[in-house]
Amino acid sequence: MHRFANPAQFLRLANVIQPWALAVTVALLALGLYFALFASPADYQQGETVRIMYVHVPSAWLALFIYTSMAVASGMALVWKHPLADIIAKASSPIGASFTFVCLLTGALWGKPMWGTWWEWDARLTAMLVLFFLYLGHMALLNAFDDATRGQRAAAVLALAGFVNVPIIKFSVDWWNTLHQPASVVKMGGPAIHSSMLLPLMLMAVGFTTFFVWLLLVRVRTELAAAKVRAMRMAQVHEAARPAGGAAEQRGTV
Amino acid sequence: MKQDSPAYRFSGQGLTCVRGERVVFSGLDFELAGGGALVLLGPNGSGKSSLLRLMAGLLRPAAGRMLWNGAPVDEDREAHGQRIHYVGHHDAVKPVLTVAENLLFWGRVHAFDQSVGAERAHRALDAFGLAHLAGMPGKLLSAGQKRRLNLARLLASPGPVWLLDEPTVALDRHSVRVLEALMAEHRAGGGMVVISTHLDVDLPGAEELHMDRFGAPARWAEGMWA
Amino acid sequence: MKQDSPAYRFSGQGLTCVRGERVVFSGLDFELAGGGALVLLGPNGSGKSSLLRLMAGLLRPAAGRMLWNGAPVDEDREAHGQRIHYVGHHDAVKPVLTVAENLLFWGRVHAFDQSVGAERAHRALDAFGLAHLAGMPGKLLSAGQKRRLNLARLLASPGPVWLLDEPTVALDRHSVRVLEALMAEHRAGGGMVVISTHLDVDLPGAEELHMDRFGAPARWAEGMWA
Amino acid sequence: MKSFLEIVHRDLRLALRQGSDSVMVVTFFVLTVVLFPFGLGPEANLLQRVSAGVLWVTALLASMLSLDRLFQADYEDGSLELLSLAPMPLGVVVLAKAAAHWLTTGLPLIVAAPLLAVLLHMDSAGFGALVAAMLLGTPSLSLIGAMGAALVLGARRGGVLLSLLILPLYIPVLIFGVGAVDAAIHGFDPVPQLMVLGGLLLGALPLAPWATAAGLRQALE
Amino acid sequence: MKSFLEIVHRDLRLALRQGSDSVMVVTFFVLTVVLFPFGLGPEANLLQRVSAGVLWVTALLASMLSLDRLFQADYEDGSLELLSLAPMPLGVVVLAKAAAHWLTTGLPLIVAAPLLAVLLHMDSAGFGALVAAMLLGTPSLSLIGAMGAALVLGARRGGVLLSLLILPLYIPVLIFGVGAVDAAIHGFDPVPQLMVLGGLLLGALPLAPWATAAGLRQALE
Amino acid sequence: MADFFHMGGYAFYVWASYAVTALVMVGLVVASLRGRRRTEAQLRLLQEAMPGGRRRRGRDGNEA
Ligand code: HEM
Ligand SMILES: Nc1ncnc2c1ncn2[C@@H]1O[C@H](COP(=O)(O)OP(=O)(O)OP(=O)(O)O)[C@@H](O)[C@H]1O
Ligand SMILES: Nc1ncnc2c1ncn2[C@@H]1O[C@H](COP(=O)(O)OP(=O)(O)OP(=O)(O)O)[C@@H](O)[C@H]1O
Ligand SMILES: [Mg+2]
Ligand SMILES: [Mg+2]
Repeated sequence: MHRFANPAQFLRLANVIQPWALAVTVALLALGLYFALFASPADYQQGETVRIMYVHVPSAWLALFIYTSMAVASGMALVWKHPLADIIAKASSPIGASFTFVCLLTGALWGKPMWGTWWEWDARLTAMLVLFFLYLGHMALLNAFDDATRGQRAAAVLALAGFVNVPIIKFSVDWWNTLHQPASVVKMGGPAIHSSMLLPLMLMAVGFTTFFVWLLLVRVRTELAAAKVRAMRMAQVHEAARPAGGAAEQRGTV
Repeated sequence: MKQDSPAYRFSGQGLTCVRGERVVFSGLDFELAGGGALVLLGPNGSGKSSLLRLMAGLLRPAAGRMLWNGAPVDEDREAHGQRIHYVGHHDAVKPVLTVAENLLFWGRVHAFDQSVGAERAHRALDAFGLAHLAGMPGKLLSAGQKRRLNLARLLASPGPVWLLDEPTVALDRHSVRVLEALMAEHRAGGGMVVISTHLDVDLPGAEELHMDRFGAPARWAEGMWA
Repeated sequence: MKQDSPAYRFSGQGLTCVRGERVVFSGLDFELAGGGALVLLGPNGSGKSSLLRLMAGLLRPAAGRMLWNGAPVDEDREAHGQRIHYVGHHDAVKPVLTVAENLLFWGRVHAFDQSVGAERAHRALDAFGLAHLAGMPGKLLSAGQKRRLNLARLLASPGPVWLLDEPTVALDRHSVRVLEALMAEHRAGGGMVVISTHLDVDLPGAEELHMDRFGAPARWAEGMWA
Repeated sequence: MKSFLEIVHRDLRLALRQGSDSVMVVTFFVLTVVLFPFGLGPEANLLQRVSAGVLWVTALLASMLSLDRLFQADYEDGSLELLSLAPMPLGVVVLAKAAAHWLTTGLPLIVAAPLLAVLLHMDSAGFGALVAAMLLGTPSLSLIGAMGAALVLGARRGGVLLSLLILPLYIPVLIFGVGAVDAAIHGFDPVPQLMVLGGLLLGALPLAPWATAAGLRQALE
Repeated sequence: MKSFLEIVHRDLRLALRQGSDSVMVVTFFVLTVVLFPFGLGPEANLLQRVSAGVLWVTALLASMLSLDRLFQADYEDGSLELLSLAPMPLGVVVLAKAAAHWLTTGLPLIVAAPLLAVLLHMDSAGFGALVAAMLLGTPSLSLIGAMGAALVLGARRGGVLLSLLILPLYIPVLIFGVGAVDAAIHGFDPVPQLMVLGGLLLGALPLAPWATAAGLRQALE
Repeated sequence: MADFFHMGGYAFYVWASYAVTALVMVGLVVASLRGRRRTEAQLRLLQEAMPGGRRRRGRDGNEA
């Protein structure tokens, strides 16, 4: 369990993964964009607007995926007090919030031509908005304390409690009857979508995910360095706590 | 103040405390028997308060264990809660409750299976010279009076282990003397006392624990990943 | 630390203090001249803090008056505010501001018509051994360091009257000695010091005021109607 | 159990002595509800349609207003430390404090709600469902809120942060609370919605104190 | 004046360093507005009619929530004592703190309001009046709220129910704020309502700091 | 080509979606890289100030 607890070991692993993740991301996104914008047909119902799907759906999936992995990391952080898990959760939430935001905005941009409205208080849309708030709450809670570990613990509890929202988003289209599209890719009995659209969608989705991996590694590295900065500052203060009079003076205090 | 069973033993082995992201102390052992006393000494930030909180069960040790009569303390936190009296930096005095109400509440919560009579609480107030203030609301107390009210909890309900974090702050000289006498009486009855202080407190036969010996000032980065 | 006019006189006559329907002290007189010092002594609740707050202008006397060079103090509260430096139980250190920012803010607010240079603030920090922590956020300071930062205000902007309520709490011995030296220097420059304490603080030639002489301990119910 | 009652008793006494909290909550509730007719215009028809929603949303906000000080005072003056050391599970302490909170804020709201419903021209068929739904729903609000209050303990902007955290979690109570009242008004059976509210309460009753206790332990470390 | 700016500057710096204060208030604002569609149902028509009222009630709540601790931190760490001893009128200190508060929370609310108006399907004719009314109204809210915050601090020392007197003071701001927006939506001239809001602000500007200062003195006794 | 940019009349919606996505992704990258640069600069400063800090640096494998 604690094999990667040592940052040196983790960083060695990260050093291997990071360049690959970046290369794969660039390749997949380039290929995906080509298919999404040039080499795929317009939908017979939705016309050219269907191209919004290639950014809307991957960001929606990624937002859900990131929250799920954040909840898992938080659970590990709470149970095993694993510092790396805390750091991963902390590094994830801004990325998750960003992609939730992208999903909301592209959804709105799609909704105007398709449904004739930017926004509707539909179950999935609202649940997605709640997810956005959960991300924001997570970030706010992390930064709301003078003591970094205190914020991490509180945020971990929140991440776990908020996880109920993820299945609600996923299944809201089935549980309530809504404006929003039901699942057409990830569902029982295989995808109900033409392969000419499925290909760019999958390219983009995988590309987004590797992008997330790469960015996460960058941010985890930053957090590791920041933890060390905090520790060194603390040590500095601690050192300075001994007065100029010297150690002998201190012991005399008794 | 007589303790029914004077054969208590309270000990800790290889205790490590991590706060924030820093190792405050590590490899600390202590051993206390009924009638014993331990004085925690050391400069600011050396971990005296942290050790007391560890003993109380407010903090968990990152490593090591604490035993009560040989049995691990964290197996039964409630029993441990009933054994100890913790006096920290804050006085836990509610401004709108009277002095007597404040004390009675803590007495009842702490000794929930025994009835803490108003009479016992009154004697506790008397010992600290607060009896004439019994009907006064907490918000009107001075710093030293609040501290004395907080200390009166020690007498309002029984508990063999007293954990006192700088209890003499804000006390006048007379009250310090009263506290010393009460600690002596408590120990004579088989209780034990752990106390942190920067001042001279008279505790005959007490063991001293110099916290700075267990410090780990240079181990900042690794501490987190220990 | 030189005061421009050493001929200050600060006095109180027949001061009575009522707090929470109770007379804390009454008929208290004091008289301080430039270079003088007053040590407030007395048991808990005898009114040391109350007298200091009265002198600062945070409390109003129920009876009696305070004079500055013969003129009533409450005629011009702002001028009085600029003359005094009050150090109470709380340290007024903002956790997110750096040590230097904390000090500079108070210096500027206190001496609003004079420019308090960063240099003067730096010297104040230096006097209390905090200069190398100038860029550190307040939240990382230990209790003793916070207290020293609070005391550094005394030097960051001029003010002839220092009102210090138990300033040695949380200070280690070295810092107490630094404070003693600074008080001596301040008095040599014509300033005055009023200090409350339960401990021994070295203040040569200081007058002692035993607060319990003015107390009215039994009169807390009737006090209000006196 | 004796300790539980002791804590409830103390908290009630504190609330009564320092006044304000429950009075403020009810005042806020009344004020906001009274205000709505100003915003909507006095048409009885329109008011009637929004009445259930307005009452519930306002009740939600009102109970949230008083939450951020739930543990704060005890935390700051050191009482919480001592309570966590008391010889009883911390979950019981939490439950006692949540119960006291509900008694001082939830209960007055329930008493006030039917009166305000009249002001909003709510169909009297909905009154029973309203009271029943609030009886089942407001304890959940107190319990969930306690969890949020424990999480933000010691945070710098507790009040706002707290609302950010718990409002998303309040949404189910809101939906089914409004649903029950609307069902009753339109002549349907409100029992299914009430059952869901009861289920939420039954779920919150063990889970929230547990999570709250965990949050408090972290705060005291 | 120099001290005034010094305090505003410090408070802004504190707000910025402690991170996302304004973000949090805005999030709360958005979140509460989001609650209403849940309570009322998603019909655009209905939402549109309540939008002005909902926005104002929520803005009031957001400012109230963030204000109630306006002096708390300074009171607890002893800064308030020192500020009250500073060589300047306490009213100026109050004004400076209220100004800093408004800059960090009131202003972001005004920026967010039109966006939320879109969410609630408000008629775009009302947008101008909404922003104007909030520009005039939110400073009054900050000033009145500061008074309440001071009284709450002082209440620990006695006059508890005083804080209750504050709530009704918000009502005029709300009524005229909603009135201005509704007038604009229905094609009337919102200027008279805006004038009243301006008048309220002019009245609050000298009176509230004075009363607040008195409350703070009481708290510090 | 013009057809392509026209997107069957939905140019604004389609291109705005892609623009938003690109903007957010680039923003994330920039913010993350800048954060890393800043923190590592701080760390270097502190390590230079603290004797013994440098020795440890290599072992933690911080530079990458
Ligand atoms: C702000 C508005 C919107 C939001 C918040 C939103 C949110 C989401 C979410 C969270 C998913 C992923 C669901 C899952 O993984 O099961 C999704 C998928 C999808 N959305 Fe949206 N959406 C919005 C608007 C739209 C619009 C206007 C359309 C098209 C008319 C649309 C079409 C789709 C499609 C086709 C999928 C893929 C479904 C699947 O294959 O599983 N969305 N959306
Ligand atoms: N709540 C906390 N969170 C994180 N770290 C803390 C916390 N409280 C104290 N520390 C750190 O733990 C270390 C030990 O602190 P502790 O309070 O135990 O010292 P102490 O010996 O009691 O000092 P003092 O004489 O000042 O009371 C300090 O370096 C401090 O920085
Ligand atoms: N805020 C207050 N409101 C009302 N009465 C108070 C208040 N604070 C203190 N008192 C009362 O005033 C009296 C004097 O208190 P004061 O704090 O001045 O004493 P002190 O001499 O400083 O004591 P200590 O040594 O404990 O600090 C006390 O008896 C107390 O009951
Ligand atoms: Mg300590
Ligand atoms: Mg005192």
